[in-house]
Amino acid sequence: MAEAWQRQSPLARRSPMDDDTGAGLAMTEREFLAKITVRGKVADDAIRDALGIALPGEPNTACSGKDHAILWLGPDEWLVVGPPDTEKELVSTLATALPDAAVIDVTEGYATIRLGGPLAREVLSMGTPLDLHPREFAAGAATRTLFARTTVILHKISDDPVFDIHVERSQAEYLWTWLETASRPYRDALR
Amino acid sequence: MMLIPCPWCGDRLDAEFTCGGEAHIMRPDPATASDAEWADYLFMRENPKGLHHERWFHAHGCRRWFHMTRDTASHRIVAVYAITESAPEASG
Amino acid sequence: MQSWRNSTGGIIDRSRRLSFTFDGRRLAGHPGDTLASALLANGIHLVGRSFKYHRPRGIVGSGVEEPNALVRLGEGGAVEPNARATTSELFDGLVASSQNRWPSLAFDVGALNSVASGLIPAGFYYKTFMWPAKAWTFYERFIRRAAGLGQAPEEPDPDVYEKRFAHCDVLVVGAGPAGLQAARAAAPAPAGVRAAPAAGRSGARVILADEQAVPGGSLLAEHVTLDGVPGQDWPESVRTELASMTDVTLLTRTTVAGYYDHNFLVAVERLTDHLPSGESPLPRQRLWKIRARHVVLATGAIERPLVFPGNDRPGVMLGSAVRAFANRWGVRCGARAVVFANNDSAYRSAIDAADSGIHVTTIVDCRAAPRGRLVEEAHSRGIDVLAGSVIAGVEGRKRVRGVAISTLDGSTPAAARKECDLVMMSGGWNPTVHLASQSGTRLAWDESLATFIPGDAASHQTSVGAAAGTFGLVECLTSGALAGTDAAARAGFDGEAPPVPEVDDDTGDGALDLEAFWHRPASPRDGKAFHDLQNDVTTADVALATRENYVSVEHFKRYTTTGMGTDQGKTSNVNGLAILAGHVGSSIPGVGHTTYRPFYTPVTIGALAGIDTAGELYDPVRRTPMHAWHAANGAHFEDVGQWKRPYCYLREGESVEEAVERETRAVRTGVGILDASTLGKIDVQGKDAAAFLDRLYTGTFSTLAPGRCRYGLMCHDDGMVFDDGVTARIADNRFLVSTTTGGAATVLNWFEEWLQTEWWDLDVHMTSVTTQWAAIAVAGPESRDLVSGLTTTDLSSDAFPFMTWRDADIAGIPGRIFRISFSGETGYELHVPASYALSLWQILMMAGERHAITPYGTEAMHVLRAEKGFIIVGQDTDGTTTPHDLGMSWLVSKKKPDFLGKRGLRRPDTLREDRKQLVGLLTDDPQVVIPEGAHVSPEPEAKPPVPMEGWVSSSYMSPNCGHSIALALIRRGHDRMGESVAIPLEDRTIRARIVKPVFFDEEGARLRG
Amino acid sequence: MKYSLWNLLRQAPRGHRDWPQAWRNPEPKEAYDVIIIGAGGHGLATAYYLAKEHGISRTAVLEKGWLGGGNTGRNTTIVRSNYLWDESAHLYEHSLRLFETLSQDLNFNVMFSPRGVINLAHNEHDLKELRRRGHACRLNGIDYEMVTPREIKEIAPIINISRSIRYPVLGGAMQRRAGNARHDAVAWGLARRADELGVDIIQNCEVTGIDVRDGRVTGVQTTRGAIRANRIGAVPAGHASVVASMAGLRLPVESHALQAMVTEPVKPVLDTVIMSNTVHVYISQSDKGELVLGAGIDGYNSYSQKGGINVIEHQLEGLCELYPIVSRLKIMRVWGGIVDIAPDASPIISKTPIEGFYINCGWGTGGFKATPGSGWVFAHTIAQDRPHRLNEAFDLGRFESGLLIDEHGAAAVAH
Repeated sequence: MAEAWQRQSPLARRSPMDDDTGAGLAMTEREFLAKITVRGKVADDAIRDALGIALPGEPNTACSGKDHAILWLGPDEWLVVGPPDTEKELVSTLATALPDAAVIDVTEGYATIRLGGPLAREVLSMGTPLDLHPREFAAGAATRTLFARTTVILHKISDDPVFDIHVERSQAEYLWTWLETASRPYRDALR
Repeated sequence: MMLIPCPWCGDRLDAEFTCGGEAHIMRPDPATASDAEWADYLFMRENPKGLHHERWFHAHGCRRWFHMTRDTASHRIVAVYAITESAPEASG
Repeated sequence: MQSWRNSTGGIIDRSRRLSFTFDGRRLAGHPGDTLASALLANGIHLVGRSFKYHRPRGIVGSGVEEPNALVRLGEGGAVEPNARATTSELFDGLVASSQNRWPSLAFDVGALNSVASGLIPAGFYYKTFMWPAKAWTFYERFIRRAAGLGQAPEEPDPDVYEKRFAHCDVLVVGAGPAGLQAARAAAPAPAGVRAAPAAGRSGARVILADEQAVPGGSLLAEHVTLDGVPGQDWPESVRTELASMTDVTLLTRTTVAGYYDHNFLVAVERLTDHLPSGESPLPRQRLWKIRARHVVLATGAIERPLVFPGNDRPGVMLGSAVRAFANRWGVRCGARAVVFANNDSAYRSAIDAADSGIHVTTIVDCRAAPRGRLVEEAHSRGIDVLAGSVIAGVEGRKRVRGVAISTLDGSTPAAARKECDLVMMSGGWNPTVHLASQSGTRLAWDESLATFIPGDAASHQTSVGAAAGTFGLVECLTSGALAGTDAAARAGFDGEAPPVPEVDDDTGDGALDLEAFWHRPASPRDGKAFHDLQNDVTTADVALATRENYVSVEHFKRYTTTGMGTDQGKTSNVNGLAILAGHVGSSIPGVGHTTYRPFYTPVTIGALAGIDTAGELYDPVRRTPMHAWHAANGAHFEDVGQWKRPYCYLREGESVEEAVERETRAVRTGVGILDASTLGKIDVQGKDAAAFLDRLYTGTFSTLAPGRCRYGLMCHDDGMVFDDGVTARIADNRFLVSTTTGGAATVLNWFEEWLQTEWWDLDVHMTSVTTQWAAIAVAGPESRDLVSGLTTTDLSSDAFPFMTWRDADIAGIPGRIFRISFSGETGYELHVPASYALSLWQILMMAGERHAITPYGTEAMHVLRAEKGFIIVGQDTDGTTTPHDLGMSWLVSKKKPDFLGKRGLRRPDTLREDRKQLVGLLTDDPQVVIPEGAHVSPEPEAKPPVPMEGWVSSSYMSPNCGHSIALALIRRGHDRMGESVAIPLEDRTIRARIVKPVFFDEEGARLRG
Repeated sequence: MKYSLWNLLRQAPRGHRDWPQAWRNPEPKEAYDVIIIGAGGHGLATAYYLAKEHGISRTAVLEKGWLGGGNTGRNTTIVRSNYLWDESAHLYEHSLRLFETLSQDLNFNVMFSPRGVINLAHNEHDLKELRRRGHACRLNGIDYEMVTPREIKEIAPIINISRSIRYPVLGGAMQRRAGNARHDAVAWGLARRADELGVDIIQNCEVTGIDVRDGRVTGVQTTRGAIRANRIGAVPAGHASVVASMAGLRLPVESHALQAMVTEPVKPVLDTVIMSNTVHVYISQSDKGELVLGAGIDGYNSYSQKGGINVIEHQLEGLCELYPIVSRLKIMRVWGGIVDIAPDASPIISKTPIEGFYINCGWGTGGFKATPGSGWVFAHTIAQDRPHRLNEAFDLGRFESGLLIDEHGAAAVAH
């Protein structure tokens, strides 16, 4: 029976949204990214040794390396994001490196939407009370925040208006529909 | 729509938080507390008009509880302090 | 023919013609027009009927203050009732009609009210319609029909709306001269022009919002030059300047309507209301929710009408409005005008009106000796000035024909009669203090202006310009610039005030030289004098309210309805207060003022709702990974919290009841599968995890061995049950807690609250894994057979007993198997990572074909658990139920020194023996199902109130028992086994016997077998 | 002068010159038999029934602002009695019956309009709750009927009963005898009648202290001097804790801002009152034509009479799907009141540990409907120094003994 199964990502039923004009909005699901919650006492050195990147110590920030990003979510909570299909090894690496912390695989618990394009900030501002001006929310900023009727983890991944949004799996379709609907008039206007 | 200074995340809209009501209510020893003392702990509240020490939870953010002193009439926020701390004296 | 339109002047585009209709009449106007200016250009003054007396009413103002000219705009679903003609921009094809009249505007049957007006003074309805008793509903029907203004739409709204948050350092409200200067000053300068931006920062972020289509405010209605540029053009040059700056947002057609705590303001931007429908794909309106570090309120001022008999006749207008129509729109509001004034600004209006071609014959000035340059200028235009005089009456019904003038002291009544078709009234100015007041800023009385101005600011805000009672243009420009610099500085940015433009203003320094005139007592024969035009409130009503002691300002407002119309009293409040003060012999500040509440002008519901209204966007629909399969296979869904769960799966031709019965049977006879993914799951780990759970649950988890599961109840500290579920010990320091579907978030927050606020010394961490793991319950006598085919794990009862769990490969998927059961059958709950769940479900369905596997929904689950007497928190409990009431004392630890609820369970009323306790009920007639929620009564035949001693919480026809079953909470129920009870219904009484709440496999052989 | 059509007719030609004051503005006396703190509807009703039913008219009603200015003048005017628990049902039913004849009793038209109140169910759980409440109401003699979506649509054509909306209407429960009344008129009518019976209503008189000697009250300190009385009934609504603290008491209530709003007036579109707990929407149409909408409470303690816009937004988001025609109507005015909420969402009408000091509070979001009933039982409690059968269960002691009257289901947000 071993090969009978298939994995289905939370937004497998939605087609990505392209930004043909380059003036609008692109939206895709980033499937199966490994996502690990780390809670408790975490030594910066241990993380550096394990993943080669620093542990974000400041609220509203993230540290990124080639393969991984670590997002500060709370004074004793981080989200480690890694390439697809690496969650098992990531859990074991982290659990070994961080004996005093709780390391929980939440890969399947969250969906990740990448939103980018000139309209991205505007559309996000329709849902979150967070100030997304580059002065306040620059590349590398990350936080959990309110978004419309749900909670998201927002991560600005570059100087360009490109964001990764992690949302609880069961609400992924809601968020997708919401972003699609909110941006529709502007996408229509670009047609 | 208050702007609440989360001790961790900084200023955030009040809708990201849950208010946990009056702070510094001691849970009495259940073995010795009288019915009246237990009722006092469970239900009785200062509910002042003016400065109020209260507990807040950044539910949509860092998910930390903290203390805040706020004027219930003007909604002015006077102090924010750790959940493990007792009320700052200056703020009454 | 726009016969009242001048051939030059104003900021309209005469090269284009826009066609529109009013009450079916086809008319024309120009881009730049409002509906009001276009109507007036066509000579139309009569636009509506008043609320109470149905008196003919004309356009009074030129902006948001308009009390009368409320019309219905649009057609079909896209209609808008009660739209102000004065702020509705004209577009080609606009359709407008008048309201509150039948059959027509010119002939309105409702005007009979006017004839009977003597009978219906303020508050008349409180004094009558009381006979016969209960007849009010009869009278009410007629009153309701007569009341109301416009007609609500009858079809759904075709438009969409949008909301967004914005953040800025400085928000400037109002783009008049003061606001424009404030924005220029606060805005970051283009590099090298003014102060360098602060280190590392680009400069202050500025939002400038104005309700009009173009910036400029009062400048648009005046004849001045700024730096040699006409005042009507200067704002456009500032707009260009601001547009070149980063981080400056100029929002036109945007009304800031609400001012909330900590400088959070709400504004509505009208994106497409000025366009023919379908021309733009953008939302109709956009709600801005703005957080500003500092707010500059440059909201201007609104001219005050004067109160005199007949002041509501069409053709009686605000002087400033006549001036605006002339200067901005090139429209003459009449041929022959009389001005009624108590201050100098009236003269500016008179002069501009005269210059626009209106024959202004007379200024009736209540001041004894008006003097100064403006007065002389009026004289020079041949305008008579009658000092110390007032208008004592107005002739004409649907249009002013003339006025009667008397001396102020009344010594010479009817001193003169002047023919005119236009009366311009000018009673001084009320600063637009609404937003300041909403923010909590107290208002102060300014004696020289005879009005309220903002007092000390309650938040980081500055009122400036006319909004602060400053009326000179140069002063407005200067103080605006200062306010802008100051605001930026307070937000942490250095700036330099922009230069104040050189003003060539031949109309004076803004001093009003006002002498307050509120009203002069007149006899009813002179006609009604209105201080509130929209709500038809007269000076006689004020007198009556005073006489009856409704003199507290709020009583006065409510009794007379002053200021309670759609205009929210913009033109009526101060006049009303002043007249009231006169009656009670108090000063106006002594009387006080009512509170300004949101919104400044009415806000469209659609805009406040945004896109979060339809279907899934109103509230997220949470779906499990198998949702699509359920939907494709006949699932009849129910809402459980935000989740959609299959209630049952309908086969073709099957009813819901039949499906539930089939599914219920299948689980007891073969095998069923249930999507249990929605149950809450919390990963709890840390050295003190066990101790932590011991404090939260009534039972004990520290004694649970890894690999085992235990059911637990959770109470609040008052001892009342609030959630339940099975907890598995994963490792010494790790547990997996399950919660009810609806309780997942609440329980996690409850855990966090206790950990962080009371027990922070414990080493525990919680993480929700509800959506990480999908769960499939496999239940039924053939469940072991089915599952064992998919895993190498030994499922035999010895190796894998009831209430244990194992890591396992399930069809090649790494997961966990829990030997737990809510159905009372042999059963397994399979947990796999969510993305594999749909596959596993399909594999099970395939592998289960030979067992006739049946997917079952929540209702079959409910029946199955009720057969076993398992409770559902929230259905068999109600917030007043203890574990003991549920017969679950065995779950309440006696050994633990403390847990949440322990002390609460020892209070006198929680210890009582006559509490309502959970029992089973078997009906005498086994085929009768008691309705859920029915109550048990010891005296079913009694007349109401019938005594009640409990209620039925769960009740089903059990196909497996072959009879109906019910769970009930009945007073002293545990001691009453075997007793017969009565359940009185509307039409019959059901008899039943109290039994233990378990109806199937009492020994649990199937569960454990 | 009696309020009647006849007298209106007689006054019309005289310009209504002869109507007397609706109530006096008396100076406070040195002492009264009873002092009522708070001239809201409940306080005025207490004074009225003390005089009418118990012959006690040496009463002062002290009001820090203007009579009827608190929650009495700020609510959405719903009157109903379809409560779950016997204790509540009996109390609210008594009040509803008093409402039915209140206009005649007071000779002041309070416009009680039994236009019916419908509670909507949007899921299976709602339906179960409504049915349970329905069975209880029937046995308590309170009219209550389950109505189908189609029946609801007939009664209120503007409602959307499509099954495809987020929270479809699965059914509802209707109390036909319920409805609404004009809130100001209730306060004014009670004030006028109480005043006629000799009660001194003293406005702009804030109580600043309560004098307690040897465990019993002796009077109050006010901004207009000291006033003596051996019996003091406090009915201060949102300010209950503030007043109780003057007597050294803590109460099991917390004060929150509750908002409501009206649209611009339109011609009649809705003839009944419709409430929904799940969607947090309740709606009726005033006689003036405004749609009257109740919002929820803010989640934090507040005495500001001003709530957050997010509560309003959420309200209207739900409204638009249930009543699609409202989308283009405009909200004219939003206001707030301070409601004092007890842990079991039931009121407290009780004696206190201080002799002669009585408290009536905790009405939360739904006190208006109880106005006459609350005054009636409170007057009895003060006059007899013991609760009436109808308010026995609503005493302070329940918080100690644990016998709460949990009306969260009935109350939720939508009173």
